[in-house]
Amino acid sequence: VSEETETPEGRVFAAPSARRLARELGVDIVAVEGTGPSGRVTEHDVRTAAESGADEVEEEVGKIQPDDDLEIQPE
Amino acid sequence: MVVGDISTGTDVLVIGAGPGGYVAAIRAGQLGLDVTLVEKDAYGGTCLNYGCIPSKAMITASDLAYDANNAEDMGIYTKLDVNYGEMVEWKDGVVSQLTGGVEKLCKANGVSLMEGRAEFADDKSVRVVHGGEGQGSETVEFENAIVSTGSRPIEIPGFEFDGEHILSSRQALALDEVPESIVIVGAGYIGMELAGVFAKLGSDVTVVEMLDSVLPGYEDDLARPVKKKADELGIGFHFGQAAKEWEESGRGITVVTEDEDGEVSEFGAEKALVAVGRQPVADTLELENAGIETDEKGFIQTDDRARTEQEHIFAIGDVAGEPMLAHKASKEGQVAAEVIAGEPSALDYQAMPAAVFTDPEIGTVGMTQEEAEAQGFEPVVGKFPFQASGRALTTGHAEGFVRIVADEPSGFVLGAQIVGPEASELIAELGLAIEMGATLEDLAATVHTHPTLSEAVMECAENALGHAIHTLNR
Amino acid sequence: MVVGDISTGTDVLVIGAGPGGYVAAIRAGQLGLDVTLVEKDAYGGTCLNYGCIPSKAMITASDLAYDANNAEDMGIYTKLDVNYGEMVEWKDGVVSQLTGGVEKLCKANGVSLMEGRAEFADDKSVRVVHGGEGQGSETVEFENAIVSTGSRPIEIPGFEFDGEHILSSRQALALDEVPESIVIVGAGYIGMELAGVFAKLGSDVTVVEMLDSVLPGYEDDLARPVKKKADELGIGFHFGQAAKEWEESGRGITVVTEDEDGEVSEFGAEKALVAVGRQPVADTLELENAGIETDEKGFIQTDDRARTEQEHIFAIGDVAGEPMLAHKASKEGQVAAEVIAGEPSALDYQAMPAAVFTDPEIGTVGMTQEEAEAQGFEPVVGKFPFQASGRALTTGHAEGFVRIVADEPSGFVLGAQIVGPEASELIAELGLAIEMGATLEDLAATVHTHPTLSEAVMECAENALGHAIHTLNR
Ligand SMILES: Cc1cc2nc3c(=O)[nH]c(=O)nc-3n(C[C@H](O)[C@H](O)[C@H](O)COP(=O)(O)OP(=O)(O)OC[C@H]3O[C@@H](n4cnc5c(N)ncnc54)[C@H](O)[C@@H]3O)c2cc1C
Ligand SMILES: Cc1cc2nc3c(=O)[nH]c(=O)nc-3n(C[C@H](O)[C@H](O)[C@H](O)COP(=O)(O)OP(=O)(O)OC[C@H]3O[C@@H](n4cnc5c(N)ncnc54)[C@H](O)[C@@H]3O)c2cc1C
Repeated sequence: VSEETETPEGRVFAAPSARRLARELGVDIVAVEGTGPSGRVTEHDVRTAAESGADEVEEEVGKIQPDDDLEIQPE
Repeated sequence: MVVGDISTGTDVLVIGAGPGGYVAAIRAGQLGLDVTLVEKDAYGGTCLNYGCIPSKAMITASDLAYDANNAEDMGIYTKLDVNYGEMVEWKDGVVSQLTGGVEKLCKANGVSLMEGRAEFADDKSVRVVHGGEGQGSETVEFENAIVSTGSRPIEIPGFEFDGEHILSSRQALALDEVPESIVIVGAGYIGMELAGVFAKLGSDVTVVEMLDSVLPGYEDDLARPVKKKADELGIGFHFGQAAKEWEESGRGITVVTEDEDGEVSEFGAEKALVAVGRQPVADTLELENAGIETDEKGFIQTDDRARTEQEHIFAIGDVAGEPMLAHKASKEGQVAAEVIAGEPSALDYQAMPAAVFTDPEIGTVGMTQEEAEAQGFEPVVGKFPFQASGRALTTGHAEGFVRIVADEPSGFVLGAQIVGPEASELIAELGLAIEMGATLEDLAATVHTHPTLSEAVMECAENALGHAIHTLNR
Repeated sequence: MVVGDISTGTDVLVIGAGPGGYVAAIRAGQLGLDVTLVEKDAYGGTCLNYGCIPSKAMITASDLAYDANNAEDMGIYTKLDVNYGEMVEWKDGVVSQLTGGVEKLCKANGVSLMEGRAEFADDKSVRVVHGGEGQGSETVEFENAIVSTGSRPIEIPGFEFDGEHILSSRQALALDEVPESIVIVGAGYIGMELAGVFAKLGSDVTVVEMLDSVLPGYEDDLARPVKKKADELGIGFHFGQAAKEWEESGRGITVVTEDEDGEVSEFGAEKALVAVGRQPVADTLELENAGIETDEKGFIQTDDRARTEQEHIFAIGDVAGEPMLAHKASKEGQVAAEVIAGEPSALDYQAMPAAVFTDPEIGTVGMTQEEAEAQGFEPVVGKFPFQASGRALTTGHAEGFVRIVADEPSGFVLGAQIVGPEASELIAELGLAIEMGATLEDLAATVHTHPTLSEAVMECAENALGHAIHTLNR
């Protein structure tokens, strides 16, 4: 089924590994188009989104160091 | 043990060694951080010492005694003699094996252990007050702190825990003898789990509950088999009753309750157990010195990385809010440690499972049908009764059912509720299904071993799809 | 019942009502096909009547008796009296509840049931010979046929099953009394499961096995805890012994075996159970009339849609080859029915789980490390001992471990082996992981309820990744 299904409340269906990869690459997974069954977001989708340069998020959590004094607001 | 006020420093200071704190400390150690874990009482916290582990040990032991004593239909006739003191000793052995393990694992992962009670001096240091008179205190400076001080049982005014007449769950799990009779105030999961233990070991158990059913918060049809079995065990229930006061009477006590019309009832028993919920342990931490506030319920507020309003101070586990569950504490502990180490971790799980170890057990994960509707999904629901499970029948425990809630258009599994044998274990597969974004079809197409209870999960998914084999379809 | 030779027709003819055949029939009925199911003996086949279900029922019952009788460490003292006849009656009750259910489900799904023995007349019809003298036979024409005639136990020459001295597993499960002593020929899963039942109920059990270990085919370290427990139960083992002959002696028998050097041994007991494997029931079907050949072992060969060389004739379950397991039969049955109905189904599962219900249990799914290497993967292996599981310790059953095999570069889970408490249930989550293409990280990141055995699965994945919390990492 490749038809797009609307999921309420921005819920993304993606494996934990894909969600983590998205954070690592600074990709907002909510905006990634899923190509898996029923529109599931795969790691491949996340990488594609990262390469296309879209969906950059300001907050690169992957790079926070314990002693960084940069201000990060809890969302 | 250090005497006098000396000062040390650490990358990561963890306060409290429960399943939140010790897991955070171990994980931080694994990530190469310099970690200090401060605990004022016992490694393993509430969970290992006074909660999850002791209660589950007593549940298994009392189940075994009860099941063997009630297996005439299987041709098993027993003359049973239970020595409760020895059962408690066995339980204590299990606990000390596990808490000893926690201590060893901390050390093996390079965690420095410190005994004492920590309170914040400011947002960069704590004072650790060592136990025992004249043991002094010490200041520990930290780069990051993880607050994991857990929770304590709520006391009803007038029902202060005295360990003799009025018991906390911790005290109830450490008795030398089965009380002849006991009034349990509160029909939540802790009250119901212990009601089962005592009833199965021969106690005369009465449960009084302010709300109108057992296990408030769980759906009615999940609670029903638990209530039914409890009735069979002879447990007496009185709903809509608020405990007001108690007095000694003869060899025991009388508990006085009041319903919403002010009608008063009295319940006599040898002892009373009060299990009406737990509250966060944040008030003794002098959090204000660190610039952290608690919410109106006393919980520390955190974001999706377990950070408090001070971004180098984290809070995890019971002190950081509902659900107050050990595995939620551990998960938050792992994430806090990883975030401190600079990893891209977050609390982004889709579902937090929960289990109640009553007879039968309950296991839940993700959304109920109602929640799915409220969130705008179009839920389809499958159900499979354990009466139709070959494996369940061969174990003599075939009450209850598996229910799966999925989104109809996409097929994605959103939640599951199980009441029945091994519900606490069966829920694991459904947790993975939800995390993976599995569909009903994925569950139905996965071959499940015969004869197992886990087949019920598969058949339940098939039922939602309209083609279960071993039950009629909706 | 029909007398004389009359002729009927059906879309789908299913031969044999075991877990292969009845599932195929129900599924075909659900898909709107006109289905006839022929069974010569008992609905539910070997599995429900003489195999999976009765053995598991006897295992649970004997476990309960044994566990209660050996729980002094928990403070439980029992004087136990087991009435084996009543245990068997209880087991029979479970069986008839389930077989009755199968009959009802077939009817509810529109399946026509026919009693009798089918044999092929040609590739479009079978003769169904009705049981009992003078009951005649009938010809049934079919568009499609599904052969699900199962398997029978292999007889060792000279050891014909007489139900008195030399027993098949079926006969052993239907005895009126526990034999005082029994020689079990064959240490495969059926032999070992029943050895446990008899030993726990007080029999003096001796196992003789031609190969050199228990549970041949399973990895050594999986079989080891089973052997260890069997030793504790007092079961005697003699490996490298081939059963040659037997004779009556006194109130029992003597079984004579020979090792590979021709050295002879003798084992005396009241009875002997021979469980040396099973062979397909294809030889009585006159398959040649339908133009179908069997392979050298007697199995019917099929493709990935369960089709034989005649594409409108399907074969499923034990008669269609290894592994001879009920859930494999059911899966093939579903696929056969769906293919007949024109659905795009295929036997495309990634992994077929298997369980052994010994003490402790074994559960396996997917590849072993060796298999993964042989297939060109670069396996990484995680392991987690149940000794480190809080839940396992609280149940008093903490032997064994969980092992997960994954592909190191990609992280994909390839297989898992579990020996320990509830291994048969725990393997389900890993089966789903394999089908979903889950990685070690996915398993590790999924929150698992505390305290449960399923946490061991999560920790095992973490161990493979080098960061388990409750065990030291590789
Ligand atoms: C009877 C019972 C049964 C339960 N069963 C289950 C169950 O089956 N499953 C489940 O998931 N949960 C269960 N729970 C809940 C579970 O125990 C808690 O959710 C869990 O312990 C929370 O972990 P934690 O690390 O947040 O806090 P805790 O385990 O409470 O640990 C906090 C630790 O911090 C220490 N501490 C507090 N203040 C300080 C200080 N200032 N300085 C130093 N140390 C300090 C305390 O001594 C304690 O050791 C049960 C609870 C009870 C009471
Ligand atoms: C003691 C024991 C324990 C077992 N435990 C397990 C277990 O725990 N898990 C597991 O997965 N497997 C187990 N098995 C194996 C399992 O029973 C088989 O794999 C399963 O029954 C195969 O199903 P089937 O439908 O292929 O055949 P069967 O169940 O053998 O059914 C075949 C049916 O076909 C009928 N039949 C045969 N020929 C004809 C004919 N010509 N006309 C009409 N009817 C015919 C037979 O009467 C029978 O009812 C066990 C087996 C035994 C003996």
